[in-house]
Amino acid sequence: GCSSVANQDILKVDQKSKQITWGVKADTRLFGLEDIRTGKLEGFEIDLAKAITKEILGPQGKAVFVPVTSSTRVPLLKNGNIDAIMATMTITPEREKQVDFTKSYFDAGQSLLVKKGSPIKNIQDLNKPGEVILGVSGSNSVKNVAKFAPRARVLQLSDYAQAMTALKSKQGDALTTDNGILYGMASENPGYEVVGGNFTKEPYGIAVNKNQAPFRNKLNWALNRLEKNGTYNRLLLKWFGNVKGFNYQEMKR
Amino acid sequence: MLDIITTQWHPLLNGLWNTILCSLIALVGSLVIGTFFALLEISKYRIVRLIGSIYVEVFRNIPLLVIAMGFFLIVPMYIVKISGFAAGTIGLTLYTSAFIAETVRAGINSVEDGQLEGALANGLTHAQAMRYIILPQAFKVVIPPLGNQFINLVKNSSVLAFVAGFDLMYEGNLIANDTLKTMPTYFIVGVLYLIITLPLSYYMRHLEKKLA
Amino acid sequence: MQNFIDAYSWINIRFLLQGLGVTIEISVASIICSFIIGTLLGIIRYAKIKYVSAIVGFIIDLIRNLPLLLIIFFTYFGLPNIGIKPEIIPAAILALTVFESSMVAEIVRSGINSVDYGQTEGALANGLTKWQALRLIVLPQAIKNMLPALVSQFISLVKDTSLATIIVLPELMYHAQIIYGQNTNYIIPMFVALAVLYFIVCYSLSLLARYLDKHLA
Amino acid sequence: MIEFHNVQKYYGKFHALKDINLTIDAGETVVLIGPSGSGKSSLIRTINGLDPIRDGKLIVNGFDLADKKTNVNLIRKDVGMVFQHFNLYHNKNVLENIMLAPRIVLKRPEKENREFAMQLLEKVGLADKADNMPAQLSGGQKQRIAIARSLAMKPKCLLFDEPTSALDPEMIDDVLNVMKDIAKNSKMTMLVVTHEMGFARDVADRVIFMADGRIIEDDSTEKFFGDQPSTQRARDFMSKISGH
Amino acid sequence: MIEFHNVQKYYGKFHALKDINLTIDAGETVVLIGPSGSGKSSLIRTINGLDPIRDGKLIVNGFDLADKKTNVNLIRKDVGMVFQHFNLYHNKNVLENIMLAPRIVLKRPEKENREFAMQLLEKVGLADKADNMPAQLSGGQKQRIAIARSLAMKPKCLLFDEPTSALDPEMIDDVLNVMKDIAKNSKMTMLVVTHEMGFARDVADRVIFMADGRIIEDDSTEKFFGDQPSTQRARDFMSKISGH
Ligand SMILES: Nc1ncnc2c1ncn2[C@@H]1O[C@H](COP(=O)(O)OP(=O)(O)OP(=O)(O)O)[C@@H](O)[C@H]1O
Ligand SMILES: Nc1ncnc2c1ncn2[C@@H]1O[C@H](COP(=O)(O)OP(=O)(O)OP(=O)(O)O)[C@@H](O)[C@H]1O
Ligand SMILES: [Mg+2]
Ligand SMILES: [Mg+2]
Repeated sequence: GCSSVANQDILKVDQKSKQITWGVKADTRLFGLEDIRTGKLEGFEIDLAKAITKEILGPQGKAVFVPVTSSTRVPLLKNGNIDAIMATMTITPEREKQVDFTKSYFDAGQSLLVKKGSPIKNIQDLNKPGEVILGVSGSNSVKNVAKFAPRARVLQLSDYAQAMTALKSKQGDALTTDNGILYGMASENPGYEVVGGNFTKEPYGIAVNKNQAPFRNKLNWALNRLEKNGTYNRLLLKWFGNVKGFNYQEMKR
Repeated sequence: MLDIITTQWHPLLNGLWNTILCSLIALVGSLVIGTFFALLEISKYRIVRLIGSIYVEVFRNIPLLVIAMGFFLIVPMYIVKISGFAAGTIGLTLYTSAFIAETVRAGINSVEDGQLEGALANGLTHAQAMRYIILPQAFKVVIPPLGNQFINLVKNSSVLAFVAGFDLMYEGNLIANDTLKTMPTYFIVGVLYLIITLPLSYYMRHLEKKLA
Repeated sequence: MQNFIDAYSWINIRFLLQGLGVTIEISVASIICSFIIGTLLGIIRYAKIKYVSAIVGFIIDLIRNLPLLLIIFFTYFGLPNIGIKPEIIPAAILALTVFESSMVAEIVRSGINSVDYGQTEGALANGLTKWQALRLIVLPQAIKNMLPALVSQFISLVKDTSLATIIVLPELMYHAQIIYGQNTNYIIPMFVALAVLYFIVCYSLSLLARYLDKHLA
Repeated sequence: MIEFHNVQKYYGKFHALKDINLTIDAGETVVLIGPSGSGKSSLIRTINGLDPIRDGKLIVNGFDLADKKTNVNLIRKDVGMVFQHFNLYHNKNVLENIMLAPRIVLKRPEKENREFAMQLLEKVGLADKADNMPAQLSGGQKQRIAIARSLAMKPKCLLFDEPTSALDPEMIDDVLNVMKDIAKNSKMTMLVVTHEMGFARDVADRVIFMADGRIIEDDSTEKFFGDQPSTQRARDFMSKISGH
Repeated sequence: MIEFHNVQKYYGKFHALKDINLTIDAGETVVLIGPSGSGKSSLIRTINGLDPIRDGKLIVNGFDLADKKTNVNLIRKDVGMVFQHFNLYHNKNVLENIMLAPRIVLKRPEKENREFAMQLLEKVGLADKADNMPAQLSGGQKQRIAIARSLAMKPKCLLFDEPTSALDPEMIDDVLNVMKDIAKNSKMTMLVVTHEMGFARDVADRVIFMADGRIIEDDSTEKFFGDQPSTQRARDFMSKISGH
């Protein structure tokens, strides 16, 4: 079926309704997290989505946020519940078969979190039978591990906190995901550190449905404008300026 | 849909196998533990009954996910390291055993008083009466509800997905996330669950009719 | 220890309780819907109406034998394929109702069967029709018989609402996840809180059932 | 009132009633006896359609039960039945047990319904139990309430299936007395399965003896008890049950 | 053999047995009668400790049942009981019903056990049913198996609680005949609750009448049936049950 979703020009629909519906994370620090006091979502992706919305629809444009998880974001997009996904979603060729991505809006890199004093210094150290790597299911980082450390065993858990706690329970030897998230967790857990640098590039992109070229082009156009007018760097500073160990200068555009 | 089967049959079969394995272990375990606590619950002694009912009420009234997570995250921190599969299976066993205890207890109560009295009057001790007369009859009554518990158990084994237990649901999640073909993947996963549970439930119905 | 103190700040507790509110709301709505629908389906199965009962029975069996997680998925992501696009809360209630109705239907069917057939015969011989006998004599007694099974089912339902986190239903489990999303150290305190809160709700439900059982003579 | 013409009844393959031919006239009181499993209950239950017949013709109160178009509810309105195990409605009190069917089936006005129910309770000697639940009554009391419940429909015919055999011996007379009263003082047609020979002698017009699904004897009471039954089968049976 | 001294029994607050004083000698056959709820079952069930007593002294076969240190299993080995509803083990066939307790409790060798069981089956006339399950038997057959099961323990005393009142009338004699045989041809002590007055007249040494938890009469059989019972209560009761 899905006639309504496939045949509509989302851009036109959104311009008419003066709102864009974004699928975003609600449980990921720095990117998209619900503020318990206010019930509002906040984070780098939230701010960026708001800015893009205004850029496209003008000052009255409204960004509507729908919390998604790694497993729900694509079905929701396909069903038309959301217009676009901005939820720490890495651009991969596999995913590009199902959805269209904008250019990258954040160049994360994948890294490792281990207990301080662990013999593991980089991803090669994990490429042995018996080593166990923890990750979050649905994330691209666990797929990368299969490439870089094919001999290790990977355990995928539902969220970062579970993965972090599993690391503390010694259910695994290292936790892997995108460095921004890892630095956040390292700062909460002084006994743990990020090691091995970035062994992959994880460009995050905004995902839209196939056949929505006008919408995707408009998103790219808005992103470029925000990079040029300094809004992008301002948001980067706001969210990542104080994260220990995170080199925000490198990420500036 | 076909391409999922042709390309992903290996993880699917692996998941199916782990689901079956977990279910069988948990079935045997929860049957033994459940019967034990059912016997505690009908003991003469108040304190023993209390222990039995605390166990049952605690495990009956907490979500399985929380129990399994407890075994996966907390137990290794303080006691012993166990794999996700083991944590999930233990959690599932304890959770199900609470329900089985209730079922078995009801089964014992459903055996007419006359059977116990007949055995006692015949010279058997209470324990002998339980062993030779009451429990065999209770189990017969209990087979249909136990069958339903077992079906629930198979379905509940999907909790392994949350503790990296490599069961059917876990593999299904991974495939869905990898291929982004969510609905077809879960459709296949559903069919695989039905392959285990549907025959079971028809067999149980058949048994129920035969015993009635 | 410090983690527990920090995790149980009033703001977090209040947020958990909000989630609990949604859990209870969804549970109550689903219990009411599934009780009504399940009873109807159970009666249809019991009545052995040609074809209808068999078809209903087959659908019930199909649903009963699937993990609820999948049913939630199919409801929320599958229905839009046929043009129905439910919001999260109605979707959750719908999924729970579909699943629990089929469980309730089985309980109702065996509850009706557990009433001594003499009651039906007495009513028939007394001049009542089959349906009058069922409605006025058999069902009221069956409901009393099946109360324990129904309550366990509804306890399961309350616990099962937690599975709807998967579609980001803002219930208790999801709120706990949001809280420990702020700080990964809060996860264990949150799981302890979950255990306690679910226990309180579910155990109260079974106490209520025990009370009803005694006073519904 | 009731006519069996060559009626055959089966449970699956088991032939439970064989070539039954029997006519019971309005107002008659007939006692049906026979060993366990001989088909007494089966016969009585076909009369109000609780069990279907396979073959033959069965006319009750003008309706043909063998005809599938017959609405059996119309027959049941006029044919009451009293069971061995009473089958009172467990979920209704005594008064409601009696008033339910007249209210729903006959739409009898509430006031009249209640008055008649109380009258019947007087008649069976249990007016003080109107508000009790069935579980609070002794067996003999339950059975008397069950009779009152049947009478409340003002039936033309009453069927009794071993109404006293589940009762304690000292309660049997109370029930039999109520039944005798109905037999003697009303125009009711009564068909009674019982082993109470005193009752049969006292009020029956005819005694029917069944064995193996067949009617073996159908005698007037005088003949049955006076000259002894004519078949050896019935004489054996009578000698076995006499005294119990 | 059995001595009650001022025995009191309660169910919660309900005083079920009041001031019971009674002695039954070895080899005696005693029949216990009385209206429903008078405490007959309660009395008989205290004797093998199925129901506990509150007060008084109850000596059975030399053991004091009021004493908590008494092992009631030792008493039950020597005191058999036959119930109204038979209580055969549903999960065992006829032979196993009889052989189970001797094997487990008395450790009787298997061969001897089987031979004795078959002997008992002959005695009750059911040798051909050895391999049947209880559900395949009629009520009268079940009760005869239940008697054989009790006898297999070679008890000194047998208790019967209304052994024939759940039976179809034509099956009663078979059971009573087995009981009469035991009473007449063995040294067994028998206490029988029954309303079968023919049986009482025939084999009882004494008849005890109970009402409201008390023993009202305790007469020799000749006196009870010859002169009529001495109390009005018992006479009333006898007139009510005669004929049923
Ligand atoms: N529902 C049934 N299904 C199969 N066989 C049945 C059924 N009801 C009765 N029968 C069989 O039909 C025969 C006649 O049964 P019925 O109950 O009419 O006998 P009865 O004369 O009333 O005996 P009783 O004195 O024991 O009540 C018996 O052999 C019985 O086993
Ligand atoms: N388990 C029990 N709990 C409470 N009261 C009881 C219990 N068993 C018996 N009673 C009461 O004790 C009294 C005596 O009961 P019992 O069974 O001994 O009478 P009975 O003479 O054997 O009567 P029946 O002829 O009906 O068998 C009755 O009033 C009965 O209601
Ligand atoms: Mg009958
Ligand atoms: Mg008694």
